[in-house]
Amino acid sequence: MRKFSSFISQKGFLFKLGLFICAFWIIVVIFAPLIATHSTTAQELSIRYQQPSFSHFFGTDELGRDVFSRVMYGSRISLSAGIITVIIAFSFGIFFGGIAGYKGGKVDEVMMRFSELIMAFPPLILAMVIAAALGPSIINSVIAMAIIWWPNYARLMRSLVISLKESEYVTASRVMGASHIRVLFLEILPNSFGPLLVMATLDLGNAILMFSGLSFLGLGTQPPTPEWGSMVSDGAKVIQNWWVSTFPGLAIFSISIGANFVGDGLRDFLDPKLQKE
Amino acid sequence: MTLLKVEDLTIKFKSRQGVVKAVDNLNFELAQGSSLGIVGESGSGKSVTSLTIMGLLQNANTEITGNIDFDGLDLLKLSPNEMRKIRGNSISMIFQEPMTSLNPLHTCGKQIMEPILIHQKEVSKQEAKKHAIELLRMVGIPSPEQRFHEYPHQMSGGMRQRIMIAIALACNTKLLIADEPTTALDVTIQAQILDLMNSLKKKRDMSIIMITHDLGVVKEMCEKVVVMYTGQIVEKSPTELVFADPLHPYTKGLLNAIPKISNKVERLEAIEGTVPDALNMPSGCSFHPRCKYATEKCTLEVPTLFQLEDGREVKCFIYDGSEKGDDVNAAK
Amino acid sequence: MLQNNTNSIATVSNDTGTENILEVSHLKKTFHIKSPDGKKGLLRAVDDVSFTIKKGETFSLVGESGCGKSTLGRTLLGLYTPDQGSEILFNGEDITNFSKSKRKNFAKKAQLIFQDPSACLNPRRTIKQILLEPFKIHKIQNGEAKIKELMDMVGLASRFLDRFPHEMSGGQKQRVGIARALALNPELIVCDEPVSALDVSIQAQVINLLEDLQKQLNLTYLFISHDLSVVHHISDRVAVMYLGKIVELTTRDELYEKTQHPYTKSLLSSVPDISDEHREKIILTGDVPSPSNPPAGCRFHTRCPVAMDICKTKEPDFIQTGSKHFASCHLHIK
Amino acid sequence: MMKKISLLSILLVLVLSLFACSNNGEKTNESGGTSNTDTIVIGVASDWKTLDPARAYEVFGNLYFYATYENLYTLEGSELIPKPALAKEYTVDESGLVYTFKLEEGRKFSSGNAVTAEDVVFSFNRTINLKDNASALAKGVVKVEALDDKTVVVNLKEKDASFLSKLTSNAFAVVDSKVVKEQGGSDAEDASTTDAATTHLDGTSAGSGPYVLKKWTPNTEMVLEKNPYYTGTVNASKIIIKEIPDPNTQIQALEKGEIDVALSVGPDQVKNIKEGGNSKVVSSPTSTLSFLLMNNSTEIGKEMSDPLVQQAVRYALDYKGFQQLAGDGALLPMSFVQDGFVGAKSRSDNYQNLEKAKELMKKAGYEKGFTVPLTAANYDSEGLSWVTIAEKVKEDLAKININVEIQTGDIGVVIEDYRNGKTPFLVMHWSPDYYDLSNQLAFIPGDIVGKRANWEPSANAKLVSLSEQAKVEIDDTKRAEISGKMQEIIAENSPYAFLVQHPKSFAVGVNLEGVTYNDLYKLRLNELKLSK
Amino acid sequence: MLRFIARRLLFLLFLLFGVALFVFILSHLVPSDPVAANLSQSALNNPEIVAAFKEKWGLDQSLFSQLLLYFQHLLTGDLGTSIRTGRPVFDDLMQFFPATLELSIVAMVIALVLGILFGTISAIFRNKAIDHIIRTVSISGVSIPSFWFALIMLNIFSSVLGITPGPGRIDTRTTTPEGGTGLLLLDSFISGNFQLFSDVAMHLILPGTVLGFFTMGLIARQTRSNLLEVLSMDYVRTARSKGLKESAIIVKHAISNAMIPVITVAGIGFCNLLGGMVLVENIFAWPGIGQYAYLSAVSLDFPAICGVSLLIAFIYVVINLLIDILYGVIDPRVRYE
Repeated sequence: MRKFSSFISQKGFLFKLGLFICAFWIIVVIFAPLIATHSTTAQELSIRYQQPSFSHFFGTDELGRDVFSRVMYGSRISLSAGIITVIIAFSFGIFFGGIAGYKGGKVDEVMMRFSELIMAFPPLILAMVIAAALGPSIINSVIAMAIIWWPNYARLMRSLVISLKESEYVTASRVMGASHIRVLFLEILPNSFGPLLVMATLDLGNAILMFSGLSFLGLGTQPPTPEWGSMVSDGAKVIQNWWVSTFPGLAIFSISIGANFVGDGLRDFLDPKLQKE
Repeated sequence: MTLLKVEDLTIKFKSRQGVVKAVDNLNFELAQGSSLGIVGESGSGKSVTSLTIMGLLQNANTEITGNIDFDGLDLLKLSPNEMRKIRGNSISMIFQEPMTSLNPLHTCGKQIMEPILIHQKEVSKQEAKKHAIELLRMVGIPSPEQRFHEYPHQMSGGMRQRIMIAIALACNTKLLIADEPTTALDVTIQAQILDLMNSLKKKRDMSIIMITHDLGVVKEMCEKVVVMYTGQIVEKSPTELVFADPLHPYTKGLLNAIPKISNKVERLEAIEGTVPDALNMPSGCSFHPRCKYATEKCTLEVPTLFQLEDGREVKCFIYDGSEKGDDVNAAK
Repeated sequence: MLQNNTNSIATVSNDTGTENILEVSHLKKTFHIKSPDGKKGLLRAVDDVSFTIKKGETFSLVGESGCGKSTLGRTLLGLYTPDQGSEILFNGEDITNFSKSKRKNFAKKAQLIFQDPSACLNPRRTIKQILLEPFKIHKIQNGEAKIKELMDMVGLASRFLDRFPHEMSGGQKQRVGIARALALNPELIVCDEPVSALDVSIQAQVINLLEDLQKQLNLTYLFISHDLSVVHHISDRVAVMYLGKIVELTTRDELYEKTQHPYTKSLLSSVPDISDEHREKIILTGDVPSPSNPPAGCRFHTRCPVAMDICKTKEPDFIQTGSKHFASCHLHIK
Repeated sequence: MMKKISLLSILLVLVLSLFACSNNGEKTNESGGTSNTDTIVIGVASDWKTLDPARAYEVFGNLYFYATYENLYTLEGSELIPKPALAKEYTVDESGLVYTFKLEEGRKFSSGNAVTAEDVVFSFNRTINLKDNASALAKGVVKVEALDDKTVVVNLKEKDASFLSKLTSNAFAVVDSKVVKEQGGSDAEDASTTDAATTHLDGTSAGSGPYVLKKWTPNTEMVLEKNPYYTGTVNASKIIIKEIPDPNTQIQALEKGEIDVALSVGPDQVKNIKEGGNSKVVSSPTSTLSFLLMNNSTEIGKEMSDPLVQQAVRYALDYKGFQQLAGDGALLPMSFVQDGFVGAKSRSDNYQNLEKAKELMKKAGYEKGFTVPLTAANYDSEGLSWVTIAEKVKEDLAKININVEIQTGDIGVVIEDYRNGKTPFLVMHWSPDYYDLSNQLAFIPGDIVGKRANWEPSANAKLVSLSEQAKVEIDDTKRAEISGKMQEIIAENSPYAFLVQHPKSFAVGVNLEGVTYNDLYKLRLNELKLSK
Repeated sequence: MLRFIARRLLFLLFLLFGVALFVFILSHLVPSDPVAANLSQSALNNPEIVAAFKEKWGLDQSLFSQLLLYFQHLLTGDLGTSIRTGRPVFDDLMQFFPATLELSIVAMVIALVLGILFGTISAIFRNKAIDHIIRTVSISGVSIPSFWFALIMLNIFSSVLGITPGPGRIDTRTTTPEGGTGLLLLDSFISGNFQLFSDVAMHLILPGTVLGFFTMGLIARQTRSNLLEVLSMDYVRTARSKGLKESAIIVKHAISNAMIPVITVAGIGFCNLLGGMVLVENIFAWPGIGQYAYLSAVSLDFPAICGVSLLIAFIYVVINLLIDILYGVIDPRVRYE
């Protein structure tokens, strides 16, 4: 027991665990065709709702498809949707927040009020409306989520820019005659990357969660594409056949927790206040 | 009467990069009602010393050896609970940053009452409040009844340092440790605070350890001075003598490096080089790479603290009377 | 009031012989401040200040925190836009209405040295990248070679070039800061408390370095500090500021020997000095008032040991009180 | 802050102590609940929007209306043949256009008012003039008159073999005209703008059925209590209908004994009900028919508009598979007429023929196949998701090289394109508004569904003329013959592929008796009975 | 203070206007016609019925005049009528909102109590095993898909173990009492019906925990990092130098300071709770706003979506206002004069 506690109390254990989980899923994403034991779409009605067994590790679903293979392939959809969402929100957010923070004054006021307007919407409902309006598809869900998500980055970026633009090294750069663009992109941006990266990592988990939530509600991917959220939704109808929803649910949970562990670890690493022993 | 006696105090920090000796074999004593200045640059170990006396420096990566004898008690041997009863009661401390050293969410009055209520269980809240207002008046805060209910952010830096002093003196303080108490303050405010501390010291017959990098402050406040460099005492003597006739090359260098209003020099005499890295100490005397008088001996051997006839002590081979070997008493 | 001041400008700059590098008249800088509940207010950081700096001299600004000395220094460099009516002539040209390209050019001639050497260096860049920046901004070739020269000049070994700021000591970082300021061969350097964050032994090194460089490169310094001993050591002329205004301006020796303004007097007496000389201490009562709500009349009257009735109502003009001496105090107005 | 923390801890203690005390509370509650055989709790995921019989058309509508209102004619048991209810008998004149109904004596509304011919006239006219969903069923009614207190005469525009069937739906439920008028109800021409009784009817019923509505909270619950003036059998004096949207949750609640009927569940859920537990499965056929629509317009349907492709699709589908998915009791009708309707025929056992399908594809010039979008709403037919159907279709059609891309959407969004005839290929179902062949004639070219497939009347004149006959033919044998002919034609040549006729599977507590499922009204609530 | 509130209210108006406009534009971009979505198949074939429907809902007018009309109604406090339910949106919201609010509050209380407790323990025993366990639990909270968690919890606790009751707000064999605030816990407490009170409380525990789990994770995480930061502050050192016990330092000096950012997170968490109900209300058969929002969103019922969005935006502003006021209560530096 003591060994165990000293083992897990080693610094950064959770961070390492997170990295491990993320690495695991990245490998799965890349090698899904090799890992999968069956086709993700091949139906066999004679083996509907089979329990997990050696021929079907995670059992089979309503149409007799192999849940294991679908979960493995599902990682491709979930991860890429999450990553793309975060990238779009991140890019637009730092652009928007950077300008607002740097310009200040009325421009800032108007831009921030606008972002607050988006934030006042209940996120999931807004995403639902957007996804429902645009029609359900991966891309539309990603767009919907990015629309909800960017204000977070904009606000963080803005606060970083506001504090960094008063920093002495930025002043030094301006005294030397550096243009605003140079100051914003070469001095401020690289130094605000840490907190933004932490936020993005933590958000990756959230984005995957929300995407699966939208899919759960039937607004994400189109069948028969294997997607975790819609697989949970399929399985939810027949909870007694627990394997249909449990495994994709666990997959969402694990990738999300992995991203969160990594994000948390990064934050601890980047935050000097928390570093202090 | 000796109030505090520090003997062979050594403090080591263990980190991943290695073991650092923050304080190396420290010895000094302090009589009741007297004042001692500990002077040194950043990294000289002066703040670590003060925190150790307060018992605030305990964690797994710190190793403390030696004795700290305070009023007949060995502070290093006390249990945390016993130490807690001394802290804020007979030993108090004030800090460098009056802006951040007060809890922003509590009124000043409440923060002053706190040590009274902890250490003097018999005192009622009403009495404690009365006493706190009295303390506010004592540290020179105008309209104390009103200020009692104000928050730290409503006060200036000087006021806050006065509040800190009031907190420190709330109980029966015998020893006040002041860690750079005026460094963050403006000169005119610094003068006020130093003046206040001096008068309180006389009034309450308490001892003060003044930790500072500012020799001017020491000159105004202290009877004795300990000069520290890289965790070691390099010189220990009465204040007037340090300024009139500094012994150690480091002390000399420091005094020469400071611009003085009264006598203008064309060029300051700077101590060359930088303070060595704690993880990478030079061999021999730790000051030798920067010392004008360094000999080969200095690079090889570590000097001990030599006691001179007039009672001064200095850690430099110049004063070891090389002809007479180790006979310290005969030096100079 | 205005006429009076115009008058004093003429006199402040009457010292012929050497050329003025900087002429500042009626400089005002007001900040709009906002309290958390959205109440707006004005903070007059610099309030109608006029002075000149001659080529090659060290002109010091002394004052306590919040007196506006740093704001003044930064306004002179164009980091803040001064209020309407302010005039800052640099070599005869008004910098307050510079075009973009002129401003960029001005950057080559006037530079800044910062108080905190850790904060003024971008933590994500190596020393080399930091020193190359000015050359990149102004598209000057041959930066690498010039860097070596600069490092030499400030007494740093070139092995430091590949280090990051956090791998260096405070004194070394300040040398980097100085090197960067020198990179473009400036004429004027604003030194904003350049030594106050350094240890005593290092302080002297940096002061000596600054003095050497001044001689070597014929630099003009505007030296901003709260440390009267350092100012005494380094300056030719000194201006004392209190709550956004210059209260006394004169040569170094006059200031320390024939002090006129009561504020300067108390300031000087408050400095804990290590020399043996015994001086009488004037301990001021009370705190510095808030700059956003300065007292009426003479701003110092709330703390002044010799305040008179007139001080509470009438603001004293800034007038010439000696051959090279200017002060604003009712005691010295005849 | 101290105070806040202690406040929080008090709250925590409060919550924890609740755990303790409420456990006891629950036990007494439960015992109280089970002993009460007078109350029956039904779990549903209903689609009720309004409880005004002259407006409603929702699937679950008649579950409520049959409990609170009565019609002139009604359905009984699981049969779809109209039986007299409020009406004793009817006569029809030679033209087949004038129906005369004689009312039963002694029927009373829940208000105590007697049911009169005036009430019938008012109810019918109100339905017609409100111009709401229910009005569509009353389209053929020209005039309604009361000859005397107990005699009603209805004039139709044209002969309608299905009129009696239509009479069994809520559109013709008889309301208490006095009460409804008092509450602002109107049967005048301008009723669509002046009638204000719906709000009242959403909160209280005004009918002569076995129960009275005590309370309705949409999406939450409905409470029905016995109508004191009702003279027939009423077993449970109180019915509580709880909205439980998740079918799985319904099953769980049923197995815990919290509800007595889990009505809105599907075949896959009931399969998992534990044998020997306290619940049992009820299965019954329905008239819900799921089908694929292939648009006949070349512009919209593209490849799907080719009759050869349509026939290939019909041959390629694995009907047995659909039957399996739809659950026990699923039927495979030959085409558009469900089992239970006049002249209905079944699909031959070995209908699926991949070779033939491939041949047809080759003949049509699509040997290499093509890609087509298949629209499927997020909706289900008796527990079988349309999306699942679409996935199965995709798998089947892949075998003849048709690459199906599924597009899902909300039913409201999908149905719009469908109704405008804009979808090339989609999964739909047909659930009749009333139980007569006439209702199925919507599939004939040029009729409602036919138009949606852009199937013009000119495309098959024979079918059109057969359908005209079917509408007016009152003789059952002749009608069956016509029906059979139409089914055969549509099975081979139409823009539809009929998949499966769904069964209804749901679960009830083992001690519940009197459970007979009817496609129109689901359950007769007054027949339900809890045995000890 | 008044000035501050006035400013906030002004912003609220702007916000509500923006939300309404946004939803209006969005829902009219959609190629869906409420006529087709709401009339039966046979009714659609009858032009008279279609025309009557269009007239009733103002669908025969131009988009712009529909917008104008909508805003006119908004100004008089009329949120319009839901196309899907056919009832005034305001009535719908009043019916469904209390259930959601009650559940959110319970979830929030659970989240706050556990979150602060866990965060504090975690910070005190930093990098010890207990810290890692708590962090894993709290990170699980923010990582677990709520819809899946709800399913599993309901299955385990209600179906398999039978510890908690099944779906709904109250025992299925009883009916929801009428009137009152709609917050059943409060209503039953006031009326002294303790049988009902405990029934309602039991039904709240499982969904409350499932929903609160996410916010608990957020709060625990925030509490931990804030507390660590606060514990390194100078005033904590001052408190130590006074001779305070470590526990007293945490309770009296550290927690209150650490709570300031936690309040913000809790506020955001509460708004998220309200909006995030969509995913779990279905499973717990909770007759709340989430279900309503979901059904409105997928059927593109504009007045209802707009109503829900306005309600939540309104709560967002109110919560933010409360947070700001709470800041003032806790932190004397931000008191608004």
